[in-house]
Amino acid sequence: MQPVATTFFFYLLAGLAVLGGVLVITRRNAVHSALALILTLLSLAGLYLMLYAPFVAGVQIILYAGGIMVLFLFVIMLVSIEKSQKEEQFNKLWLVGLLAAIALGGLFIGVYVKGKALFPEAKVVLEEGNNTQGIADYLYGHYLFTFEIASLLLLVAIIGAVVMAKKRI
Amino acid sequence: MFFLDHIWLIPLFPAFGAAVMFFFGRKLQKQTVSIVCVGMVALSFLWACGAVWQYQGWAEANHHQPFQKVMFTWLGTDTGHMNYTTHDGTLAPFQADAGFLLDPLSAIWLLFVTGVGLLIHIYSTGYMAHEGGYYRFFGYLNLFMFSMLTLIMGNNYALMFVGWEGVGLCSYLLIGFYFHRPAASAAANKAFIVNRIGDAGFLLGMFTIAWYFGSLRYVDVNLLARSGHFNIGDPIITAATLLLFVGACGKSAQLPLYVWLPDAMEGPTPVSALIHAATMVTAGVYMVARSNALFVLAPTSMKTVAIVGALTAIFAASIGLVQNDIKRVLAYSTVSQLGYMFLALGVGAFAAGVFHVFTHAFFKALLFLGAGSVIHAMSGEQDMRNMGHLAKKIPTTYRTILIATLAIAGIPPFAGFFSKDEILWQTWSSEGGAYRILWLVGFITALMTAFYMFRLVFLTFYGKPRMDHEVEHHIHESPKSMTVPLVVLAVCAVCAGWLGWPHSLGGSNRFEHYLDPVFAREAQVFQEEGKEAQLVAGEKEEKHTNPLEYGLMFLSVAAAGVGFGLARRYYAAADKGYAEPIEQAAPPVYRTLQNKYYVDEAYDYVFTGRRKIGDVRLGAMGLGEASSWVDAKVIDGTVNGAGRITRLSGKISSWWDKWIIDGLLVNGLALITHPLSWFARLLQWGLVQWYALVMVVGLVGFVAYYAWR
Amino acid sequence: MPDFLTAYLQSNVTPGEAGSAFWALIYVLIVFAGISVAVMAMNWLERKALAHFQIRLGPMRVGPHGLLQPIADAIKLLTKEDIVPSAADKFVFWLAPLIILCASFTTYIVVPFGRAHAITDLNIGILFMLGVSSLSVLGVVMAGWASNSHYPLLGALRSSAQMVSYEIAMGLAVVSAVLMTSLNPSGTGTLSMIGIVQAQEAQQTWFVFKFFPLGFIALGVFAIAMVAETNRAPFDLPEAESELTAGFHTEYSGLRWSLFMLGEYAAMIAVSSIAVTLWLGGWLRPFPHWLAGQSWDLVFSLFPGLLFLGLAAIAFVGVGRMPKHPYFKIQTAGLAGFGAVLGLIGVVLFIPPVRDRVQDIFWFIAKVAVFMYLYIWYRATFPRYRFDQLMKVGWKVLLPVALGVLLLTAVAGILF
Amino acid sequence: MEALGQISTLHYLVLAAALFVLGVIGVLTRRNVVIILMSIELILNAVNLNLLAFSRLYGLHGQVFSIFVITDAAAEAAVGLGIIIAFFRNKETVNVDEVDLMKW
Repeated sequence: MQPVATTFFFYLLAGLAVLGGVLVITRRNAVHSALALILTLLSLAGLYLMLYAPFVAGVQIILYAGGIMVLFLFVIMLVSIEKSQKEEQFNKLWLVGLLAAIALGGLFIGVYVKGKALFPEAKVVLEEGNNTQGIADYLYGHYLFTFEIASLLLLVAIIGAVVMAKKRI
Repeated sequence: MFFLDHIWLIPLFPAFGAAVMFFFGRKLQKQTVSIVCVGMVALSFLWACGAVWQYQGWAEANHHQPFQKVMFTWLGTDTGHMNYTTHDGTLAPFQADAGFLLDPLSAIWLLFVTGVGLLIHIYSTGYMAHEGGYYRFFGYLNLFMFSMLTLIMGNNYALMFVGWEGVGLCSYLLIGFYFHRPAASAAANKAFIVNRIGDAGFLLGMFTIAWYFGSLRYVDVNLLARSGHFNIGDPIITAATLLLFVGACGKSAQLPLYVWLPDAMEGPTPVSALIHAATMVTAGVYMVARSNALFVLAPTSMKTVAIVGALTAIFAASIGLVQNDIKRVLAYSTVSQLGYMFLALGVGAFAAGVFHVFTHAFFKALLFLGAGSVIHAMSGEQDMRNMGHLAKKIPTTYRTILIATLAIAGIPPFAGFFSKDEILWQTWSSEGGAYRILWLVGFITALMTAFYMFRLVFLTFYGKPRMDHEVEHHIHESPKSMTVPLVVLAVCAVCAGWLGWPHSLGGSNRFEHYLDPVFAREAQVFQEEGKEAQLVAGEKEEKHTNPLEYGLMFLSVAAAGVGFGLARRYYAAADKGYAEPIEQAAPPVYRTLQNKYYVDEAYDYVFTGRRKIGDVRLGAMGLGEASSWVDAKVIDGTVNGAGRITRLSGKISSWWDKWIIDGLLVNGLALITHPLSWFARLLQWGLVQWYALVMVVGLVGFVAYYAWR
Repeated sequence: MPDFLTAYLQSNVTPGEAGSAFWALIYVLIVFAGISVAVMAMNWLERKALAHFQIRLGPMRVGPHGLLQPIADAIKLLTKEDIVPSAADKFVFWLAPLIILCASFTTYIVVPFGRAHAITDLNIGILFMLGVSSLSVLGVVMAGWASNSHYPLLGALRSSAQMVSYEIAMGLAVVSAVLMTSLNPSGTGTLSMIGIVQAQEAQQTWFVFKFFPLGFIALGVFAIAMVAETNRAPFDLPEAESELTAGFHTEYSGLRWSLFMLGEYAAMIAVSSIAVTLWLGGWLRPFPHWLAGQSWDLVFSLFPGLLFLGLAAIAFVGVGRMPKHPYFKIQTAGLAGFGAVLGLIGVVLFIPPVRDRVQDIFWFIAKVAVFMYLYIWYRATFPRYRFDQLMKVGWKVLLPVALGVLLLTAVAGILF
Repeated sequence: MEALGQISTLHYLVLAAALFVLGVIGVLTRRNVVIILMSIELILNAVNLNLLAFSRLYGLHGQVFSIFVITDAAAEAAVGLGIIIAFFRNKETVNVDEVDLMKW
């Protein structure tokens, strides 16, 4: 279906995403940071829908918001946060870091503005109804090897996580 | 053939009883304990009777071969992995079976061990009824039965050694049964340690046999020994037999290793009767008899056995003359009688020795059990000086002890007469004048035996009562469970000797004929080779039926009579503070005898190291201490001196290494490098976020460069 | 304007497909109200059914046979004092029930009550449902953490571990059903909820009977996992009264607590509708091919009206059995009125256009109702699992079984 | 609304850049490891947004890649959180600048 009120929703969701991002890096309490990150992720999922990527949006919700962030919350509850709340939140290099990152951002904007002409104006027609099937075709066809490697990565990650987190092997 | 085929069950019955006691004994009732343990021994006895009975039939059909039942190979393999080289360079597999052998010799032992053992078990249920550790006692007794049966039924020396050690262990455990008494525990240790000397001899002898004959089985060894390949007087066989005899000395309490047996009387009286009189101490005799084929090949060993036996007999008997403890008198009597047995073996009268073992088992067990009954009646009093006038009060005990005394003193027709007379006659009739001296020794011993045994009877049952009033009031006859075995043993003590009624008195000496398959073949060998031999037992007797034998017989009976007369004269009316005749006649002799010739003290000085002069320890231990001092002061001092010099040089070298090499050359360089490397350190600061920052700065730089190039 | 309204009603598409924001809004309101009423009815039904399981009467005082009990409960909860623990994280404490509620209700966007009776038909429908329902874990964790209390935290940890674990088995079971949708000549399956039901219609079988027993096992795995997913007995460890007082919502009371309840029951209905859609043919009536034809269609389309008439009859029988004492006059009248309303609805349902349009919804709801009754039945029957047993069942039984079913389904799909 | 104009790819790119920079700032300045990990997630999402924005121009490849990126994020979160738990168990802290055993 055709997205409605694109401009409004873009600015709404973009604003929420940036707000969430800012909250992530400024909150003292890690749980609040995580919740802010969830806000960002959900806003991005909305933006993905607007970009004709419903499958990625669904995966974003089920995997990021429903899976990874629960893991984060879990770990935050395991490591006591009272102590770290009272400590200094930013390291001694924070000013340098901030400046460097802002320089990077400025650089990005500059590059985009400079290279704006390089993007094709015509958009590809993305069949929304066949989105999942299209991704599946690529995943199990063109990117099959990559897909297998990704599964291997997940296996290694499972083993690694167990080895790291277990008290005694 | 059922019993014969399952002969292996005979030792396993008491083993089962012992196992039950070991695992569950603590929780069982006394009655259950009695039923299990006595029942197991009774089963063994019945099984043994059945097996011996069936063996008769089997032997008739098989040329009087020994019956063997091999269960499995216990030590060694059939694969040749455990071969060893014998003296002539051939390989022999090291193999010891868990196998059982039944022939007339082991049959006799089997019967009287299980029989007397059963009676003593029954007796113990009465004697131990009020003691603590009831299940422990019966568990040990059953374990002893198992070990003893293994010893006599094994078909090789290794299995015999298992039983040998097993009975040693049980002896230790039972002597120390009252382990809270220091004397008992010391006696147990003494028995165990002294036996260890003998066991070492046995082991060496066993190894020698294995090395020389290539096998440990009796059958193989006997076959080789009788094959005629070996000369009489073969030095190796002499050595082997002497070593075996050392083992026998230890187990059967011969000079000089007899010292443990009198002390072993610290154990409960049934134990003294079973282990230290009737069965275990005859293991040495059994072993020598079992090795007869070897011993006849070594005349030197035979002489040694005979002389040691005779000396032990008179030595122990003389000590027994003056002992006052009723059990000690019997203990020395046992040592003395064992000496008789070895005397018989030593002069080649194997059958006579075995016969004496057989009769002795009954009357000595009876004496000990009777003594136990007396002690029971006297509320634990063992000193004969405090007894007297008991004949009327405990009549059954009195009568049975009297029968046993008559038997041991050699009064016809009691059992001891036949066996002892046989030994003395065989000694007299052996070749050579020296053996006549041995006969004289035996004769004097018989006189002494009669004297001290009747002394025991008179002091205990006649004369005036010398005990406390309190004790006198409590005297009572023992319960049925104790008296019935006494009566049964008394009947045996009368009748057992009739099995060996000699030809000279119109008998047929069935006992010796029964043993012919084991011993007679030796006689054959000697006769055929025509060599000078000290015996030709079976044949000789029939030839020498001459008046001299009757004379000797009369002499020994007369000696018994003289002993009786002397004892009656001095002790029949003994009252408190009665006089010892020997003390009055020759006080130094009395003191020497009273102190057992100071043998224990001598051992203390020479071996145990318990005696000191000043700070210097005497004897073998003293020698050890001296060499220890030399080792500690001289040798170690030298070593330590060398060590100190090394340490000093090490310190110097270490100082050089630390300050010059490390300090100046290594650390010095590092100290210079440290400030110089500050810039390089910025790249590897150890702070992760610093790395990220560097990355971002680099990224900015690169992107900027490529964007606005 | 009437044209605008009737034009949509005569079409056979969902409001989303029609692009009609107005009808979408109407549908959203209807669904929201319907679910709320269903939750209340469910609440009453659960109490009554449990009571009868346990040989007692249950609520009897408020209204005839306690029919008005849910309303009384709602008024009580709404007027209760709203307590927030002083040490709680206020914002998160406030946010948690809302997240659960939103997550539960958002899933209804794609639930197909009928061919035309879904708010919209998303291409990724089933994925969307799983994803959104998995967001309720966040609400549970937040509630547990924000309460700043021991029992809620433990309950939240248990709950999140349990839900994350069972989500995997659940997802695998769902995938095996989705795999079945691709068994058509074109070879492409679908994730769309409506598409799945249509695939069952096209293949002339409900997926529960497809490749018997594979579909049945997959439904079994899903049915177990969905009970765990909604924290209901026998997997109600996060709310185990005897161990954790009330689990993650111990510190909640009043309105917020009722939001949790609402969310829980809404989630139960949502997962049950997933099961019905995926395996039990969604809105399809029983035996559409065996008992085919115009007359059978008519007979089956009479069911909804008959049901309501039956309910009305029960109500009137109840009226007849009411005590004749004057005290019960109002109650008797009320019950009679209730019966009259039910009868009226039944009569309306016989009107042909309404009848045609509503029978899909009826069959869907009937199937869901079976699952709802099963929920109550489980709760009355099964003892609670221990936590390690729960994890063992999830990881060592359901996961391998679901994986095996998926593989076998793929093999069967290739072979047949 | 229309004053802001049609939303073009550049809008998405700028939004992605903003999120990326926020993530980088978080990584560079925060001491709490958990928040640093979350910032990394932010960076990954910015990348995803970029990929999807470009997939609007060049076809489905970008979407496929974003799936891979999400997979990667899941793996990274699992291992990273495992490391954090091990780290916390050993040092009782979650501050990244206290991990200095390798520092001389």
